[in-house]
Amino acid sequence: MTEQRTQESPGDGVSTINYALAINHAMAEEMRRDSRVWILGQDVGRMGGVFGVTRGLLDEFGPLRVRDTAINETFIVGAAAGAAMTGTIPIAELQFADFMLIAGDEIFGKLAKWRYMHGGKLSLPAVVRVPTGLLGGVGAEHSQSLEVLGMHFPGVKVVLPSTPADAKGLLKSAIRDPNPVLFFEHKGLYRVKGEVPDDPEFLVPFGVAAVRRRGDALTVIATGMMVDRTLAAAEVLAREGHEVEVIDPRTLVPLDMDTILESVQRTGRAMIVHEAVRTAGAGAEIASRIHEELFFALDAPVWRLGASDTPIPQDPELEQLCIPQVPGIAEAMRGLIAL
Amino acid sequence: MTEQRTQESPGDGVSTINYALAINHAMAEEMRRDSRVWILGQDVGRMGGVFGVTRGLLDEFGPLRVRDTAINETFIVGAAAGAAMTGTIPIAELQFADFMLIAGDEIFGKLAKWRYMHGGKLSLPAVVRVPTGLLGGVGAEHSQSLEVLGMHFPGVKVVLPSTPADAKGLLKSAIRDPNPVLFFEHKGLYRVKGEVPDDPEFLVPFGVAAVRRRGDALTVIATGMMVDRTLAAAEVLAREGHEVEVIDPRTLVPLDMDTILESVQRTGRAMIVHEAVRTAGAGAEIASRIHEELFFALDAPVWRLGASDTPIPQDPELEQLCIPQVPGIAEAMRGLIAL
Amino acid sequence: MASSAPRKRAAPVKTEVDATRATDLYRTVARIRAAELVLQRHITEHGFGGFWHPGLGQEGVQAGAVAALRTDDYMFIAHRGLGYALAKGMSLESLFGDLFARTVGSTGGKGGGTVHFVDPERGVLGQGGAIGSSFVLGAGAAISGQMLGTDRVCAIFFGDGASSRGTWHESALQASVWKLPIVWICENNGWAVSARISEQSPTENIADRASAYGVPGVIVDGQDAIAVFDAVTEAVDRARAGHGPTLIEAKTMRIRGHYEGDRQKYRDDLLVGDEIPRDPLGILREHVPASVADQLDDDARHEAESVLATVLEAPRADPSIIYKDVWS
Amino acid sequence: MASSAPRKRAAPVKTEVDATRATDLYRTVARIRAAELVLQRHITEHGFGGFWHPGLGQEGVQAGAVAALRTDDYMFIAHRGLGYALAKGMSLESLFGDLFARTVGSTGGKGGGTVHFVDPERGVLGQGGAIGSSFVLGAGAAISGQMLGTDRVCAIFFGDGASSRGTWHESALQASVWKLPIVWICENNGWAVSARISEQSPTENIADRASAYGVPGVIVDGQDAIAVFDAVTEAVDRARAGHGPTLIEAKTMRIRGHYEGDRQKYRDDLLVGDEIPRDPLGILREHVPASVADQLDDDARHEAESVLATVLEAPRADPSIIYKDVWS
Ligand SMILES: Cc1ncc(C[n+]2csc(CCOP(=O)(O)OP(=O)(O)O)c2C)c(N)n1
Ligand SMILES: Cc1ncc(C[n+]2csc(CCOP(=O)(O)OP(=O)(O)O)c2C)c(N)n1
Ligand SMILES: [Mg+2]
Ligand SMILES: [Mg+2]
Repeated sequence: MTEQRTQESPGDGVSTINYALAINHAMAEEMRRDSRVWILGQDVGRMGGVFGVTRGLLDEFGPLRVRDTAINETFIVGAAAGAAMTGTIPIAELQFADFMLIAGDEIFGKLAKWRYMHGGKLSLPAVVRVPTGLLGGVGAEHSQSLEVLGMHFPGVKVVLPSTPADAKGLLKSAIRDPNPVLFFEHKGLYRVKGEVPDDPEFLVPFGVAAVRRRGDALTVIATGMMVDRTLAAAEVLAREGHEVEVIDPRTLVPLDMDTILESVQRTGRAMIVHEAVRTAGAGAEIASRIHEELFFALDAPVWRLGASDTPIPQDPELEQLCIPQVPGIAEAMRGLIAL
Repeated sequence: MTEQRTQESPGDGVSTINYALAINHAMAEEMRRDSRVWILGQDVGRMGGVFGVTRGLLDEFGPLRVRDTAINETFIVGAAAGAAMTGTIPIAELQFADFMLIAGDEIFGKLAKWRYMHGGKLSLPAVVRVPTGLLGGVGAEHSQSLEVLGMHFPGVKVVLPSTPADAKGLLKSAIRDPNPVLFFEHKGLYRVKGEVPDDPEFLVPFGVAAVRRRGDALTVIATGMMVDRTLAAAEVLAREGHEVEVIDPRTLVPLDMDTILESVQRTGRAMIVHEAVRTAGAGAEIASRIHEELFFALDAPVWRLGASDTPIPQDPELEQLCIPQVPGIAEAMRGLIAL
Repeated sequence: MASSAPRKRAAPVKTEVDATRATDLYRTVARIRAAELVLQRHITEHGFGGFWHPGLGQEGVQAGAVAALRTDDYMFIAHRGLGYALAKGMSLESLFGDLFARTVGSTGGKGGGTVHFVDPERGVLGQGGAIGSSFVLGAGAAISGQMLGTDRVCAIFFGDGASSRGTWHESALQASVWKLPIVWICENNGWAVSARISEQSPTENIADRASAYGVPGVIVDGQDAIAVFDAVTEAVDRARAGHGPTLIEAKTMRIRGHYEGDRQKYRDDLLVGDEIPRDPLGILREHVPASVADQLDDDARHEAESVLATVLEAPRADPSIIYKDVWS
Repeated sequence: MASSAPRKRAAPVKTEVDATRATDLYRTVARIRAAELVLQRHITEHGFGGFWHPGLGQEGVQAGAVAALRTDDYMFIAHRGLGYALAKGMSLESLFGDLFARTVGSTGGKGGGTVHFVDPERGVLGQGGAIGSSFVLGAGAAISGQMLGTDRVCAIFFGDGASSRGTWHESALQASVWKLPIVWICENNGWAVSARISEQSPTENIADRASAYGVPGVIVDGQDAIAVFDAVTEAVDRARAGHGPTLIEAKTMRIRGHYEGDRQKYRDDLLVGDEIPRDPLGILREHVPASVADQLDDDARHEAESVLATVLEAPRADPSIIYKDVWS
């Protein structure tokens, strides 16, 4: 597996923009750089996307490079796979990550496997952008966090940015990656602002975790929307005298186990927090690897926090009860440190 | 979750039949017992199924209860869901478990969620039979082991029989279960024979693991095709003086953690062997739970064996190199015991 | 294999209109309209958790089609409004209850936003959050109806946008070959979010696709509830008699945004002040005495307002509901 | 939206047949036939790892259609036989190499059974193990062709059975609206494993579905390679000129089992001794001098036998190949 190891290299300029706009800029810049890059999906053109992420791109790049499709997720991903095989670089947008289930064969049967099956004679440099997680009241079929699927099917990379800068830098890396990439954008982060380098060569490499906070009492690995909540819980713990280290892997495939293991080796304790269902989620894999590698160095078992073993209820108040909250995360941190 | 706790109750008669015929008998008996039970899928009627599992059923039950569909997996599972909601009990056959990816929304968006979403006003007693695992030369899109998906989406039960008797008894329980069930039949086991009770009330309950071999040196949890291979490896270890306990969970949802934990508590060491891709497979969840519950009682980390992080090559000789073999399992047993 | 030659036709020629039928339809349309307007006002003034997809202006299709069904006929609804469910006999309280996540809702308090209204007793079986799921689900319900020895029909509502999904094709072929008792009712309102159907469909009408499936394709004026009723009645009779499915396309229009609050910048055919061209109420008034219609309007408005007030006071579910009903 | 009125027609009236064309087609059909027969004999006598789906009797469609394509046109093949790939210019050695998992195979030794022949240089882009995947993949290739400023066309082969999949519908609508340069070639051999297409399709012909998508639907005699060539040529020209896709249905028949070894108990139309009704070779012989045809038959038989012998001696891949090519 050849990884892009380009360093993060912010230029002079930095803009404070939101996560959605950061994604928008990543696409616009890459489309300017490489005329083979194009976009397809529902409402991505005239409307600029149901979440406004592709605004302005139709005007700049025209209807052949920003294509409004019908309601045909199987087509969207399948056509992206076919286009990727033949020399262009499609960015497919699904309106909700849940619809990966409609294009399951196209993602996991085609994008993930067709290079391998054909002895390396095909390449599939497609990006599938999937808005993930809770939005507030969109219910069981529009709120899932399905990133673990990408870990179980070898052949696709899996990206989950938690900040505007990462969203931009990782998407640019995804577009330049010769492999298919599942890009999980959190719907709840779209309006969150942050500093984002303007440099069109600003890339965030895959397989390099970000240590969001240093600490020695416990290592917490958190993804997506859970990164901020974990940092907030770490603040609470800091006030109680425990410094918690918080690691955001940013990509699950490839996964930067080096950074995670180095940290856990130091702290002796680890916990994973994700929004996906806890059972058989990414946390199970990460926890298993930590146990396998560091069993004798651990002071306590690795814990996992994730969503309840239930679908997501439609009501926006109830849905939050299904996923980890700051007080619950803090409580678990305390419990694990005390173990 | 209400579990069927009916005991295994073999009648007087026992027949030595193969796994495929055991499944066939389960369907025939349940269809005789309950006129609401019916079958749909490709080639299930006139041909009796591409693996011969539904042979004779069209003749006995007629074309309204044994329905040959077109090539429409989305329809097969979706129609099963709609029928289950309205008072009949469909058994849907997909020709290969891989095609769950074509009916992903129907399995995980509908069967798994629609009872919950509708406040319990609907029930979805459907069975989806999916031939799983390696067959020999059918390639990357027809050889996958996808049972872990059923663990990550709450709302479907997951069954993996490893013997003809279990195949029959578990399928009968599945048909009688008021919840949707994913039934993973191993293609490589269809022609394996075993003793199967004739009693039409013979049921194997869900959530009760089978201890296939007793031992004190190590607990190995194995599923599907890997059960026999693990038992063969345990024989090798026995000749070397180590008695290995082998547990076949039989159902992953619900999962009999009690039996597993009781065993590991005794042996102090555990390993999981499955045919699915190792990364983010069922083994990750089981290993994590064992670590969480028994960390301080364990003498060594829990190990996992599974398929390589690759698609399955088409060649029947190469494909076997991707999944655990008896010598490799024995070697891992030795390594873990020595740890 | 097809039993009857595909055909297409405009709305049936109206001979004489049954006065009771017209009044009943008026009542239903008025009740849906009042509920739509009361919700619209509430959401504009107070906001709303979740998303509401208003059905304003499409009440004629919903009322007319559902009136052609028996209470025990199955029905899969679409996401646009609550007209289908109200017309099928669900109480407004249970629907508002779902929208505002109260225990009086049909889902017992799990609701919020455009939800999954359900009432198996009245054949209301829900709507697929993934648009177009209902094609396959509905076929399954139709099979159950047949297998259980009933003569129930299954009506499947869907939008022009949903007609692009592969689930349509798989179901339509299989339902036609098996002659399943299905009526497909396409509410063609011209838009799928920001996509004009005229830019998404290679044929002028969705009903033009019927011949590929060997089923009748019928086009009807969706603003005319009586015409819809007549067309659906014929299709229901056909299905009940064992002659298989019919595809009905009701031409209607989306008056408001995709969801309430959608600013619709993509749209160049916006109506002034939500004027409803060919308002289904107006068309029905031709057959209903004005005093009766006025009274029905009043009753409907009163019902909608008082039910909303009641529901807003009703209790929410205990949080433990999140763990309920995963399993039977 | 449709650019040209849907139409349907029988095979074009043959005016005069180009003698070179006929000879070329004869050569291709003979080479496919010889490869089919040599494989059939080998599998019967020695067994085989994996599954082989024989294309015996369908060589006319495959040879005729591919001859209408340029080498740089894209092509998604179906699983029935190796005719498509051989006709497009892949060497028989690379195809047999795949079947017997040798490094000389186009997949470098990962093969075995009916595999995923590939040769991007010659536009051969594989076949979906999940039947019907090629509709969506092929649309993507057609888009690339357009975007890269080429006038490449994408041919998509599929069976009557595959035509039931939803992927067809989603692709056909979108390809028609976007006028993608696609030619869909349905090999209607009457069967999908044990399912008679006549019991699976509500219309008599698959091509009858074309009008739903506003594209031409053409029916052609699949045993007549020249008729297929003519029909596909017209569709390719249309696609290349920017007028969008065409659906061609070639009527053919499945001579042998679904896979080699299938006992076909479900079948009541079995042929005696694999006699091939309206053998494409026989039909072509009308236009090729007997001595030339005889010589081509001999050459083909010799090629197939010697290539098989060579390939069976060729090396298998090192087992480490299982870890190769997961990632770029
Ligand atoms: C499979 C799927 N894709 C996309 C969406 C998002 N979505 C919700 S409604 C809608 C448009 C539906 O259009 P139409 O069927 O015409 O119904 P209308 O909204 O016009 O009533 C879309 C794209 C969805 N819910 N499901
Ligand atoms: C999605 C999917 N469903 C089922 C199968 C199993 N299968 C392989 S070939 C086939 C029949 C295909 O029939 P048709 O398309 O007519 O091609 P033919 O075999 O007649 O050449 C089936 C059902 C498959 N490969 N993919
Ligand atoms: Mg619409
Ligand atoms: Mg066929």
